[in-house]
Amino acid sequence: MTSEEMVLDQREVPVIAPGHTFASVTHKISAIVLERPLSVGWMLGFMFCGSLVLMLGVAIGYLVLRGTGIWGVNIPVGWGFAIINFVWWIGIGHAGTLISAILHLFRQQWRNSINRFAEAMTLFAVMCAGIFPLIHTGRPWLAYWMFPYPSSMGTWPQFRSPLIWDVFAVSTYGTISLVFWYTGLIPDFATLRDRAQNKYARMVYGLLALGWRGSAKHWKRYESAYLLLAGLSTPLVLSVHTVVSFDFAISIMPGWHTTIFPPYFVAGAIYSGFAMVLILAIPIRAIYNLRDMITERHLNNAAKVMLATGLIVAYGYFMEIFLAWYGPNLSDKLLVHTRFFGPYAGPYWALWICNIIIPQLLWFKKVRTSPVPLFLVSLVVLFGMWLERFVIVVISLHRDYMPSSWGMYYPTRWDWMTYIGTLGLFMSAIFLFVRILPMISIFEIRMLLPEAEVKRG
Amino acid sequence: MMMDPETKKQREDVCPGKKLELATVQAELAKVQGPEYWRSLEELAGSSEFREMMHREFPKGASEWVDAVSRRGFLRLMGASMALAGMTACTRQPVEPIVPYAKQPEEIIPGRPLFFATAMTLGGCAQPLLVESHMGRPTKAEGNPEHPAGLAGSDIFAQASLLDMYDPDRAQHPALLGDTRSWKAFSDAIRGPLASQKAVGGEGLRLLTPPVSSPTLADQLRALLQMFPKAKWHQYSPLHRDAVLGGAQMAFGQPVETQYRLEGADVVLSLDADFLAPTFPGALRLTRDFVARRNPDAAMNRLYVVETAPSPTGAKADHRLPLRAAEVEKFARALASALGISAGASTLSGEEAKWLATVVQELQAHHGASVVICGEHQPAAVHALAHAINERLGNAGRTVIYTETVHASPVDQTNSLRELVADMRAGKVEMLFILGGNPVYDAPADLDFASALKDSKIPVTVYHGLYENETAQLCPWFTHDAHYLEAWSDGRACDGTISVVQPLIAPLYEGRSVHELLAMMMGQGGVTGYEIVRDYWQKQNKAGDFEAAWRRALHDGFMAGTAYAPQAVTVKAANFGAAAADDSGLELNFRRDPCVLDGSLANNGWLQELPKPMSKMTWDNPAWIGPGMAQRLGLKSEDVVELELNGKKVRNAVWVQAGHADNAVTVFLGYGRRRAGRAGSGAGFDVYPLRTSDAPWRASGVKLSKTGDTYKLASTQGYQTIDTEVGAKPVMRAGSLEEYKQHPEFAQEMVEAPTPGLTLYPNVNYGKDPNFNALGYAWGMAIDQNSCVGCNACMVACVSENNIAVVGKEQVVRGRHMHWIRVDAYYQGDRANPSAYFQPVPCMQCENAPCELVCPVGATTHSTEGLNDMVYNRCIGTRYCSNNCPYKVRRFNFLLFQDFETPQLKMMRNPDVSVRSRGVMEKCTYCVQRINQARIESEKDDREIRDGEIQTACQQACPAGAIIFGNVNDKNSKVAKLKAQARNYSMLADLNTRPRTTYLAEVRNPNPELAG
Amino acid sequence: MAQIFHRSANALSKSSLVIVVLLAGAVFGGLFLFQRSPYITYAGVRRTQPVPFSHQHHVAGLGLDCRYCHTAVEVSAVAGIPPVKTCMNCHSQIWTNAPMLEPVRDSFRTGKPLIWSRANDLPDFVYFNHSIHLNKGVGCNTCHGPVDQMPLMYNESSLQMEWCLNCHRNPEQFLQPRDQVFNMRYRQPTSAKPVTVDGTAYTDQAELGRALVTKYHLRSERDITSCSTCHR
Amino acid sequence: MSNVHGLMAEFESSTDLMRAAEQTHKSGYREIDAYSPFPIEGLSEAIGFHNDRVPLVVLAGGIIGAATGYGLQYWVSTMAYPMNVGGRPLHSWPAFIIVTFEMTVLFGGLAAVFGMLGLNGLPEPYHPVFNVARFERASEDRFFLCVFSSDPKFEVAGTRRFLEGLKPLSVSEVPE
Repeated sequence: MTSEEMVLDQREVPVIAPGHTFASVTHKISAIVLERPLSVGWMLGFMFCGSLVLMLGVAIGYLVLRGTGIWGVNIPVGWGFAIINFVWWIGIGHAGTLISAILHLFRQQWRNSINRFAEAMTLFAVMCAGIFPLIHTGRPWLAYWMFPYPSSMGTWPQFRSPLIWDVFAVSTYGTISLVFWYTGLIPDFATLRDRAQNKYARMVYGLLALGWRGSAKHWKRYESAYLLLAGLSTPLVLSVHTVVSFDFAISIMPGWHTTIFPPYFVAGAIYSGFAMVLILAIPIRAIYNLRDMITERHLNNAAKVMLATGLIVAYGYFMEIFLAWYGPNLSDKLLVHTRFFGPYAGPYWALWICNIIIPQLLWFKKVRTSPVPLFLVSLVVLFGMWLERFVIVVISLHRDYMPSSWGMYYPTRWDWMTYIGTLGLFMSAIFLFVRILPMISIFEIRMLLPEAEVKRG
Repeated sequence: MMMDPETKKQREDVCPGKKLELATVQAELAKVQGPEYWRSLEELAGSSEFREMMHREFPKGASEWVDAVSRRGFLRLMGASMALAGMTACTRQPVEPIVPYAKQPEEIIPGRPLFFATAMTLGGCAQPLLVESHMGRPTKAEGNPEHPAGLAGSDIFAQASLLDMYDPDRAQHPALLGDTRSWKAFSDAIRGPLASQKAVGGEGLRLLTPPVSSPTLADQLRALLQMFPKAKWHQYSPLHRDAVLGGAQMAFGQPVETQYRLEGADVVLSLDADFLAPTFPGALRLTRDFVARRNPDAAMNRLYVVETAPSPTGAKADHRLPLRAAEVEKFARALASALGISAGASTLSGEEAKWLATVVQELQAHHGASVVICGEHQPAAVHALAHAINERLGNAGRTVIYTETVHASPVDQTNSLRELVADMRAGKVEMLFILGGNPVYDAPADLDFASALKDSKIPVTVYHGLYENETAQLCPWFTHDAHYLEAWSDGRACDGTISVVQPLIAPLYEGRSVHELLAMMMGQGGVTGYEIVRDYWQKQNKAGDFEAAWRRALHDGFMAGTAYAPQAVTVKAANFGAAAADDSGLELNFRRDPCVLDGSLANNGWLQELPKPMSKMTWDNPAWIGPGMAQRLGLKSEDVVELELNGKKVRNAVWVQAGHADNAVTVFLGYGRRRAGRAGSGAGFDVYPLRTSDAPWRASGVKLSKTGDTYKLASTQGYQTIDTEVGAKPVMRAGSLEEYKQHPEFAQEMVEAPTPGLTLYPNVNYGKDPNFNALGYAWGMAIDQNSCVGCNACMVACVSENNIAVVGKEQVVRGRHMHWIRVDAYYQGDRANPSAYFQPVPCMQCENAPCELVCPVGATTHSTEGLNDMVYNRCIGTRYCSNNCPYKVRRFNFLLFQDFETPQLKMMRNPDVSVRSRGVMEKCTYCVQRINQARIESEKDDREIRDGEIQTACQQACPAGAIIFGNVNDKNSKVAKLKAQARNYSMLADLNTRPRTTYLAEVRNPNPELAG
Repeated sequence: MAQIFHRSANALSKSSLVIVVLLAGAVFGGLFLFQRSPYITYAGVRRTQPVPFSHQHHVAGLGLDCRYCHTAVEVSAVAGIPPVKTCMNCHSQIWTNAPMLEPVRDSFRTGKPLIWSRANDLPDFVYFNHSIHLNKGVGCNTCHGPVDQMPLMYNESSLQMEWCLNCHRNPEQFLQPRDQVFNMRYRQPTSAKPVTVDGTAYTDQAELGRALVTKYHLRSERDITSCSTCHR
Repeated sequence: MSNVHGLMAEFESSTDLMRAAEQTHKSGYREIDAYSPFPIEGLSEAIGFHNDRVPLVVLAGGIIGAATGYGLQYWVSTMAYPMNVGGRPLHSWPAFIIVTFEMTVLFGGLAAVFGMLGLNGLPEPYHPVFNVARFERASEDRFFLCVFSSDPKFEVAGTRRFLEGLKPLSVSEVPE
């Protein structure tokens, strides 16, 4: 888009609606946590998601008792839903860090009003993702062998394995996201502490605030720490999905062994991440009527990011086909043929529709700025990105080098229960989050207000 | 195991009144709780009534319960929770007991196996074996290389016989009407009736046995018939060779056994004879001699095969002509006439005529150095013709020799049984002893043995066998037999050589051999099988030192020089009957199942789960039809059809088999067993109802109709053609002799392997190095595809050696079979008559192993001698290694596949190999337990391991010597020499995995006349 | 606004952070030690046996050779637990009616084996071969400890993998001359009591070990730390 | 006057606070601090606080992380239990880069957060400034400047006069 279009944007929709003061933003956001009564809708939603979490518990319990065989996995398709969902969830997480870290580095002010819950989303997504590598092992109770510790066997992890890289990448990513998020919360905890009427609420928020008092010196160190965290998180978030892509790229399987995976996994991650951000933002801003802080400008920008990353992903798909056609490797050609016409051609073409064709609607500003269509497109993209992982994991494995060993993969009800269970876990966490934490960073919103400016002379 | 209504109905009426209702079960279970609950549930699940109940209540999901594996699922739940409990206390082990002998047999050294020579009799032919025994438990059967019939290597039946021996479903005590009785009670019960029979000279006494090759048994039977002069001895086996004997009778006027000497045959023509399959008499010897002539660097023989249903022999053919069985006869007659034998006119169409012409020309060109082998499914006339042809070609006495029959007193078994049934119906039978076999299940449908047995109220009927099977059901008295590893006996190998069958273990359930039973009948109670057999031979060997001879026979496993001498016979027959009239009706062919034969082995899980050579089918016997016919009728594999022949109807699933003759159906015997045991009952479809005494192998005019149902089949090889949508894959490589002569490296150059320099890392040097590979061994394997005949012996040997679990049909359908070595069958070219290739695939033991790289916990790493080690106890089961294995040789324990509960199965296991539990990966180890054993022994006496000292289980079992293992660093080792050959290639060499297992490309020897 | 917290809260909150860190360390260390404790390894734990057989009495006291009972030890993977017959060789003559030995006599009479409880018990997935270890100069007491001082049997060592590796990585620390492997009194050489092999007297284990490593053709460290050496 | 912790002046806007802070510092007060509901560019400099040492801490953390990461992998793969894995060399450095990187980020990130908290002396739930009732709006919309009694120039009456000269909304004592 051209520069004056950008200017237009600025003029049309500001990052925050006019008329707000320090007090008003503070009151509005903290009120959601401190004053707003529990709504029936929230209750029902939370209970529903909670029951899904119970289902997840059952699925995992039975898995541990009975064994991996309750899933659809087999030889040759040794990985199924578990890894698909893992990659999918991790990918979703990426948007949060991107918004809070990368956009912070680029001094994109509009991120101030969405970074908080985007980061929350990251945490919860990583939490859901983290479940899968653990339970997909045949003997989950021994998964701690993947961590380096002085065992009485004198054995250690095998550091050439991408799975070990995953362990380090994901746990680092989880930890850093958590502290990053918490750091951002400290000043707001102070606000809640000072505004809470309930004694215990003040206690709890008081402890969480660590005694923050907004001292200038503290702010100084705080800001540089925050900046450095952003600086560290940026390469981190890029590395995480790169490492995840190594799970496949390092192998020698046709359709996995390819150098274009890292960039297009990262792009795909951000793609799905922003889709999730929008899926959360659009209802939230309506329900808690935050349209004045999460404005059309935000939707628009997020949509633009989706469009851009979506195109990178499309490029990736085209390259796969091109390389197979151009390269000498028979197995790659066969793989592409299988994707086009094989038993899983359905999911493959659905992938094209969801990830490439439909998102082209985002070229239209009308779509980018009107919540409902945008919400729907985001849903489609989210599903499409899940399909992408299905295509990568299942199609590549079910027909590899050995015609004699070709097979099929059919998920069982336990696969579905586990997957849907994590969706429930994710949503329950979100439900809790919006009730007990300020879902928009109050102090950063204050900085957006005109009176935040120090007038000279 | 979804059951078709047919079987279901029969099932319910075999045990009437013993129906179990769901309510009853619940009531039963309500009584107990906790672990008790699971145990009693387990017991219930074992009972056949329960299985029927499940099938009535939940026809579909029943399998979940009855399935050999998941049946123990609930117990396993408990087990798993224990495991978790254990985990909380880190890795604490329970205190284990250790139990020494009270008085230790002096020959036993704890921890060292002993080997005993014995023999297994199957289909009347004794196969000499060496059986390994650990602390008195037989754990592994091998061929006996010392045996004159050149029987190194063994077959799937010998290997799998071990599981039969330990089968927990075997009958464990005599029974009267299904209620346990003692042996004494039995002997008391028959004493009276026998006495009264004796009075009337055995007027009403009848014996029914399978064909007998045991001299001792034959002698006992003669003795019995002297004692009861009017008694009759009938023989029947559904796999009878009446036609073969009939042919000999027709040709020579006397029944003679035909033996083939393929080492001298330049041209081999098979008339529907699958002589490379272990079910063919003398197959081990034939295989060995045949492959000896397949070396492209020496004078290579040429194999022509005319057959109906694709067989391993057809797969090895240089030229294969698919014909309906009836047309095979026409072909034979045409061939005979072409050679100037008056065999009745018969004309062939263009393509076949050309084929015939070429064959005739070839045969004549190799006078005395060719052989025509006729399959036992062909009628007597064709066998007679084959004899005539061989004589005319001067093969008789050279490549074809005739000997006395192996069977003691050969009879036309169909007639023999017919007479018995007639007598039964006529009420002449007062006492019937059925010694083995299973006539109620497998007798010709038209004789209707079952009803004959039910209707004719025979006062005393006794069934003597290993299992309480269908026949036992209808015989009031049941006595349980002893397995050959439990009892003394003897038998003749296919060349006539006598082997002594000596037991390795006392009968697990006090079963008694048929020898002991006969002795009991003759009032010689208390005499042991050992005494019976020994006394017989002592009588035979009056001259000379018997004791020494006997000891020697026991040690060697056979009596030297007892092989039959060739007989000089000449064809007397002038006419060979008239050519069968052409009929265009749909032809129905009966074949024994390649794994469970006539059904007698149906409860052997190893055989059930063993992929059949051509279809790679497990646990089932779908009907084969050709691709052309499938297209015409719009049938595809897994469709269920109804076969109707003279009024009888049978349902069966369809398998479209490439290369099957058109307008013909082939069904396989041995399935749809109703009382086989946990593994066998309910598996597959019973086709015996269609099989009549006049058409035992080939029937015409069968009606085939689609039912619209489908039936899940468990084939382990989903995709059987080597040509994929985008061209042939470089996995399996073969060429013609001509190609090879002009361009020996054709196989290697099919795919370009990257030069070592291309990779970032230097290759590890596995040479002798005091700081790395101190002894300088580098283990490797070479597999000669030219030799492999796809007999699967290696697979079962591997299962037996490495304690590999049986997973059941449900799991095989999901692609979770556990075989460490598999034999892939690939088809190439026209589906109507493709060329087929076998390729055994164990672990490639890659030097740059992709699996090792991706294991997060280092559970699979490389040994200094180049083995791709797999450490089960370190594995956490990410399955990444399997995903990254381009050869897909890794197997994963998706559930608790191993049976840790059944004591018999625990006794059976090889103590030198870990039994893998749930959630760990496993794979071929090159039998590392054997390598370590040999290395330790060699180190103790300070020498190098000799070439050939270590044999992997698959190598040892292979009758064709196709698998060679050894030290590739030793340039003089057999394996190194093979790898140095031009034909040697690595599978998927382009991936630079540097496999230690390599292949010698298959070279076929087509006739230029027919090429193209 | 009034203070929510008391002054002391500062000290508390700061120290609590430190405490959390210390606790984590303590838990980790605890597990480390627990896994190696006799509770897990049974090291030094005497087993109760059907007959209180004393190695001390029979070996140190009567001077029986290990091989008198453990007959298979030089030829087989397992050393072999003696059949009751072996006991009766002597005990049909002496202590013929000691009540303590009743189970032995009973077993001999009935042929019902005695059921001992295993003292040195490796996991089932470990394949240890006695004969080759003896052959390479690993003495009984190297692993089993001073059996001749054990009234009731117990396992001297943890028998954990790291313990095995300790020797498989540097065998020279433990090797002894072949003719000494059954000598329970054998002690490693000192300048006071040197050990002589092929005429050379060695005064310290390191030298002796190195000499024996060559003499007995021990395979390389990499060889005998390969997985398939012990696991199949 | 030991029972007074300092004097606190409350301001309307960031601009006022900034000006006040600059004047207070100019007029020689050193033991002072300014409080605002959001970070204000240049405020800390205004009260004479220039160098936060957070970046140094992070650098140290990162270096330690990198060393630990690579060191661990090198030691494990070549010394602790050298194993031939897929024919790769024991020290296959390209494979070790990723974990090294992750450890760098992990240690660096944690150093940033805990370094910041440590240097700020947090957690510190109790602080005298909280005794001032109006201070609760410091986390909302008010701006405060505090002169501590520890300042040599501090003297209740004088300092109060000085602060009132800065036109605050109010000046209040901060009791110990």
